[in-house]
Amino acid sequence: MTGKGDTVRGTREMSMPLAPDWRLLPTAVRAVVIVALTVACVATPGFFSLPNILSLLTTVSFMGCVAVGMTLITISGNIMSFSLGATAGAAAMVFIVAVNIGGIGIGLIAALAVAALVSAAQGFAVGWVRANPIIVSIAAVALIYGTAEIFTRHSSIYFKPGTGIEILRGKLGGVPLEFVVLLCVTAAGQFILYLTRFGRNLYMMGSSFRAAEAAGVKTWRTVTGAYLWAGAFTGLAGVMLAIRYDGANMDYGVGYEYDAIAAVLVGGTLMKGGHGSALRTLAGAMIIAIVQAMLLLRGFRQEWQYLFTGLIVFAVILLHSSGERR
Amino acid sequence: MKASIRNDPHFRPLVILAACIVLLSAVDWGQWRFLSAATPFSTLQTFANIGLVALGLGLTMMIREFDLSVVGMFGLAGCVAVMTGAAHPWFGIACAIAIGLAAGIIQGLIMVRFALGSVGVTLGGLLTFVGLAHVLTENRSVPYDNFRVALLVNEPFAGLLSVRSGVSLAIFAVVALTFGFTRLGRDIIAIGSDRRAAMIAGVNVDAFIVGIFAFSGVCAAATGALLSYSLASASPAGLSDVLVPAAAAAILGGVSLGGGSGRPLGIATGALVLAVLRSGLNAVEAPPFVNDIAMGAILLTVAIGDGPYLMRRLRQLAARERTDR
Amino acid sequence: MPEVLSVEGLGKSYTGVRALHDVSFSLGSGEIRGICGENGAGKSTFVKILMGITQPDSGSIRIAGRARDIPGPRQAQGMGLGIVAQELSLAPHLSILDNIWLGSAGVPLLHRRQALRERAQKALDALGVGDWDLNGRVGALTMGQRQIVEIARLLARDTQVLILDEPTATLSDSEIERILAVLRELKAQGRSVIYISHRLGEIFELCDTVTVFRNGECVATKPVQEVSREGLIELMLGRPFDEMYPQHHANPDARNALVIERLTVPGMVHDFSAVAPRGKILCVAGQIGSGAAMVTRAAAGLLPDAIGRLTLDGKTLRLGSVPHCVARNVFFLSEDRASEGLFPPMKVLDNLVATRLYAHAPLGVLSWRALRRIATDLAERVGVDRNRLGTAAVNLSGGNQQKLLFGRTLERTEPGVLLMNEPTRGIDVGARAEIYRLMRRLCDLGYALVMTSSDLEEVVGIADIVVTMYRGRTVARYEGERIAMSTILADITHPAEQAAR
Amino acid sequence: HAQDKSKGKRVAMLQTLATHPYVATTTNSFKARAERYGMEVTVFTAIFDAALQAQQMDDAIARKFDLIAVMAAHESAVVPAMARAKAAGIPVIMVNNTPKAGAEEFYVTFVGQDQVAMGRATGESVLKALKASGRDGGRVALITGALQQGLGPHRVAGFREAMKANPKVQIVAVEDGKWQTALSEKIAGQLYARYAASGGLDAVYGMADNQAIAAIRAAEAAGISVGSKPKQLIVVGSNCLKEGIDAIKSEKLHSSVTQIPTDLGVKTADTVNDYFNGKKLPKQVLLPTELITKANVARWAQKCSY
Ligand SMILES: Nc1ncnc2c1ncn2[C@@H]1O[C@H](COP(=O)(O)OP(=O)(O)OP(=O)(O)O)[C@@H](O)[C@H]1O
Ligand SMILES: Nc1ncnc2c1ncn2[C@@H]1O[C@H](COP(=O)(O)OP(=O)(O)OP(=O)(O)O)[C@@H](O)[C@H]1O
Ligand SMILES: [Mg+2]
Ligand SMILES: [Mg+2]
Repeated sequence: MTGKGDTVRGTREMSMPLAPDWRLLPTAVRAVVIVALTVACVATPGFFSLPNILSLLTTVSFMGCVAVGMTLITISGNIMSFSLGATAGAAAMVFIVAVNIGGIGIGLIAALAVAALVSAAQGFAVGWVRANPIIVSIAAVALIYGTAEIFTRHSSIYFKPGTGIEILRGKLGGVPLEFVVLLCVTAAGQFILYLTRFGRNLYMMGSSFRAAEAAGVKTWRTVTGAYLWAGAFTGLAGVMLAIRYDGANMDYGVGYEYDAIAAVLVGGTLMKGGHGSALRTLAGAMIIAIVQAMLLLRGFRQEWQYLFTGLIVFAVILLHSSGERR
Repeated sequence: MKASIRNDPHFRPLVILAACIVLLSAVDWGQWRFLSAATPFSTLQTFANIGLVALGLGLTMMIREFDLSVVGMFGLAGCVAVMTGAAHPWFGIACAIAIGLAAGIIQGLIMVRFALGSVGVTLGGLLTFVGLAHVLTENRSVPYDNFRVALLVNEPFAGLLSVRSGVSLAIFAVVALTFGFTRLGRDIIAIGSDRRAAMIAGVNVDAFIVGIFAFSGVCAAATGALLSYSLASASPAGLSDVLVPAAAAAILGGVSLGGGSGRPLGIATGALVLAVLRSGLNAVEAPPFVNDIAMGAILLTVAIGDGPYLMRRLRQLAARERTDR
Repeated sequence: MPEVLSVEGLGKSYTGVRALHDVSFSLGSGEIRGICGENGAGKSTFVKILMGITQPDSGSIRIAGRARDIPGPRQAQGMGLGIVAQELSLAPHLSILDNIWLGSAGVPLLHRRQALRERAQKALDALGVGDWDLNGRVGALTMGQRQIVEIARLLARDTQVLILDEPTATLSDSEIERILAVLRELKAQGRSVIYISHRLGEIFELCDTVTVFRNGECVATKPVQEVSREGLIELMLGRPFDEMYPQHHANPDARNALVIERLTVPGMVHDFSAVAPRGKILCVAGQIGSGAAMVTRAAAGLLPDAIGRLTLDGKTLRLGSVPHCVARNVFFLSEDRASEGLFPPMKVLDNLVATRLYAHAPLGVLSWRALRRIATDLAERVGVDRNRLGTAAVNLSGGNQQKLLFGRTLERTEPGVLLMNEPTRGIDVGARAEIYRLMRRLCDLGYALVMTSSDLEEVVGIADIVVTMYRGRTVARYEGERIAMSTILADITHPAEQAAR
Repeated sequence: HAQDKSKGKRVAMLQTLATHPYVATTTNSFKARAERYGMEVTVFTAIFDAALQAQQMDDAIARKFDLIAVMAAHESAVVPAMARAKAAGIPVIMVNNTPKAGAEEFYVTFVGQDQVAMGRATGESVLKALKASGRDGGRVALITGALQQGLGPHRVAGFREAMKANPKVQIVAVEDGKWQTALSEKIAGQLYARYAASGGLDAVYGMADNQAIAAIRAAEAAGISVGSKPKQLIVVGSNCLKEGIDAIKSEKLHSSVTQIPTDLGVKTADTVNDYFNGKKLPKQVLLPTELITKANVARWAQKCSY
């Protein structure tokens, strides 16, 4: 309920004695969550062991990149894209084909370009005629799968021997390369959102489309840009999947869009747009991954793991928003 | 006159439906695969899988919310029905519906009490319901041993209907009548069109939110339970992909995510479009990618045709062309 | 006068803001009570509590002598209360008829439409708009027309206590006249009215008594005969008030900045031509729906199907592209601040620099240092507290929000053009005077200002040049001494040549 | 001529997922072979949607195909539709996905592999490898395909059966990796962590080779040595995917088990042909289940690339 009635008095009442400062509440809630998580981690045997940390960091990276991309879409006021998972799969396949033809450089360019273009095309439809983002992305999923079926003739594809892809499978200072990429993607996302004109335009559009338009923001380019970056980040996730597992098919990336939107929400980015950040999403992705790891490590049976994950996501969303709103 | 037909919320879905039928008939001409006596029954069976879920989801979309949890409820209700309804099928259905109702009410109350958006809450609901289904079934598929019921719910009667599709159509009819002839329909449109306004005007918005999410839960639960009966099994992972077709059906049927538009009969037509496409493409033996691409193309066309800026952009292009010359 | 409504010790706080504090109030039957106060004084909060839209933290409400809890608008309706809220409360997708009966407690689940239709028609007749199509969608109506539907809703429902929160902010003078007449009629029938307005003229014309809110407190209640205009303003502001409209300065450099030739917006504006010189305020006056607001929108690039020729400082200004206009320092301030001006959840700082990112983003990368400096500067110049740069813009009062929007347009390398629709709508007297001063200061800097307004008092008070419009066509142009309320009113309501037909 | 009776017969092939390489290859080789027999094959794809598959079965019944070959998307959900087919007098042949026990009356025969035997073969391979590397007992973890129904539970059962031969070898964890690569890697890492403090795992069964590869990746990342030598973590897979074959060659993967779509497709077509020609069919037509190890990997390299 924001209308012109919802206004705080002008400059004069600054000296007015304030009620308890509720603005600190979200911070407090977050602190409590972080402390609780840390305690739970410490109390879980094996959590801080190398295998756990490494597998956690590696596998959160694929979905994490998609989630950071999703964040841009959410902030721009377009809720979510259902097509990012399929885009990741397609990028993985394109990457392998292109690497086999022209080497790693070409592969990278081709995969990222295809992912970015596929996504940007949706962004264009959403931005230029303001088509409904959810439907456009559902349509895109169907089109991507259909097209992939025609092109791939239903097969998995693999790297040829001798492409030298192995060098991309290492660690950097003990940290898995995938996680380094996720950190870079998060940094890039954060940079875009906070330090570029484009990023500011995204927030403006997300918080009020009409106001952004009246202020001279080129709205369709901004939306297209958001989808373009989301596609590129997702493409990177696809490339990493292909590299890590030595092959690809369209099943790669299935379901990532749900995981990604869960990470975005748990991070506290608002669904209605205009608010949020890439760092928050990174935090959200980590929280979900950590909780899942903890449940497995503590030997919970599979079905309880599912239930607890659900309840915890629920709880975090509730906590977040009640802190946010008060 | 012409304009009034075009403004009719059922106009577009009907046109799309007609177009699909004409196209499929043309493809099939002379081979009597699509144009066969079996197609209507088959179409209505598919309709029974998604129709009600689309209705529940569509109503939440009409009030500018989105119920992601239908997927979870669909699977959970199937498991509950199969596990409790072996001896007394009605009891199983009742249990499933009770769970759907309770889950919908709880989610609705959470949204209302804490002023939360529905995407977040129902995402939590979705994951929780899936988890619950896994716990209840101990991560196994459960067979439904009452084979007689399984065959009965799909038994054709009147050549066209089965119990499942009959139930769906009946519920659609009731909802459409309620929507059209009582205050409720207009109140729902008002809430979707401007929630604050509706509240100030005296509509009990909170009750509607809770009620509609409860209805959506019940729809998903009933569909899930009946489907599980008809397949004589339930799986915590779900037996059918339902969210995307349901959302697509609602949208094809004229519901917009912006709220305030759409009618139950429109949603029914939208679901029918999808069902005709599925059954029809199956019948004409189209390769699977044709199904995907046709569906994608239709949705994309609808989305772009619905785009509020479409006319403006076309005029801009026309103007630019004029000045360029 | 028997008391119909009374309130004791009402208090309400929002996060960090005390919106109401210990308010006591009572209303007699057949009384029209005006409520005045600055933006954010708590007027809307007060009436929202009466309607059950928000719940008070403390205090009690008695209706017709009985203590009542008001959990929601529906219950309030049952007690005979009805509101025209400050923000319209109509559903654009529904028909006029459905909107009139929307949420009415008197409509059962199953009902006969015919009876409702007749009662709705009567309400429209009373408001002089009996010729409207009850089945027409509200979304197709103008703001002013919608306001009338809202009032019709109250009439149709037989409300005993009518609460109107700035009902006339979007109406033209003739419409206002009609509404005031209807309210007087209702008073004669023994109903009571609570009337909130920033237009003091209406208060004096209509109300029996006036209550003044300041800082969430009820500071005075007086019969209107006992207060003067100045006295009332002083009560509202809590300090003496000197002058509303600042002095005109003769501007030596009155080059023509924006020249509009044969501007046409299909269906709305026909062949509009005018010249906006630097250092002056050009006011396009017209009723709501006359097309005046469309002229500024078109010039700002917001209407893609506008045609005509615009030149700025001799160079052509392309129609239909806002970025292009912004790049040439042509800015637009919307009448709809909440949804077309402000970025509500974003910080004041972000809002201030929204249109200047181009200049401070070499290669697209922002220089926050520069932006922060500029924002601080701008805040200073338009009079927004610089300590509030970090707060969300929604939390500012209406007046401060408007100042903030002005701020966006300042500090350019060269003075530009400002296109404003209803720049003081919903803004209290104090803030209004500050905004007029700000506009004059912009003139002194060499800006050309174009504004539209449906408040004739404002038009006469601030404009240097007035162009009147009626149904999309220009009626006349006045300058300096020739600007007079009566001729303008005649022009915009029923101009001579059109009346002749 | 015996084969003549197949000529002109209309066969419906209901497959699970057209985009899945294994499924697609099976279907394609089935189609090619069947068409050589003169049959007319129509393929339906259910995208792993049990409800859609039941629907397709009903459509096929309504259109009076001469025979329905079905890869069940869900073992019990397909049964009511099979019952309707039987009532309509249309024979059903189950392909690849093991039918539900107790539904024998509704299908003619099952063509595919004995999934329990596959699990058993893998288990035996683990026992042998443990012994060869000098370990008498050991701890084994299973990262499986979807456990709700279908192949996964059968293979687990077979694996458990094999373990009975040496009670000192324990199955310490059975985690559902849903056939997914990345998920399996995550689970593997967490399993290593869970058992690191108490001496680590001795063997991991990735139910499909892609999952086994994921387990290998996780181990390598965690600095756990993978292979068949003493103290090394033994990883076994099955399904003979190309990545599995490569890993066997590089001695990272100890063994895999054959599961060859071209053979399955051909065998299915032959069985259908036999049926039309009135041959008496057994209730199960099983394809051979063979263990692939370093020793015989060369033989399978060709067939396992699809
Ligand atoms: N929902 C809300 N959340 C937080 N603060 C609010 C809310 N609604 C009102 N306020 C604050 O309460 C105070 C009183 O607001 P109110 O809307 O009653 O003022 P008003 O007198 O009606 O002003 P105006 O003349 O601008 O309409 C303001 O400081 C406002 O910012
Ligand atoms: N805020 C601004 N400040 C400075 N220059 C700007 C600004 N906005 C736009 N421009 C510049 O003004 C010029 C015209 O922009 P405009 O959007 O009209 O171009 P356009 O061709 O219509 O683009 P589009 O195809 O996006 O509508 C461009 O060169 C642009 O870089
Ligand atoms: Mg107010
Ligand atoms: Mg442009």
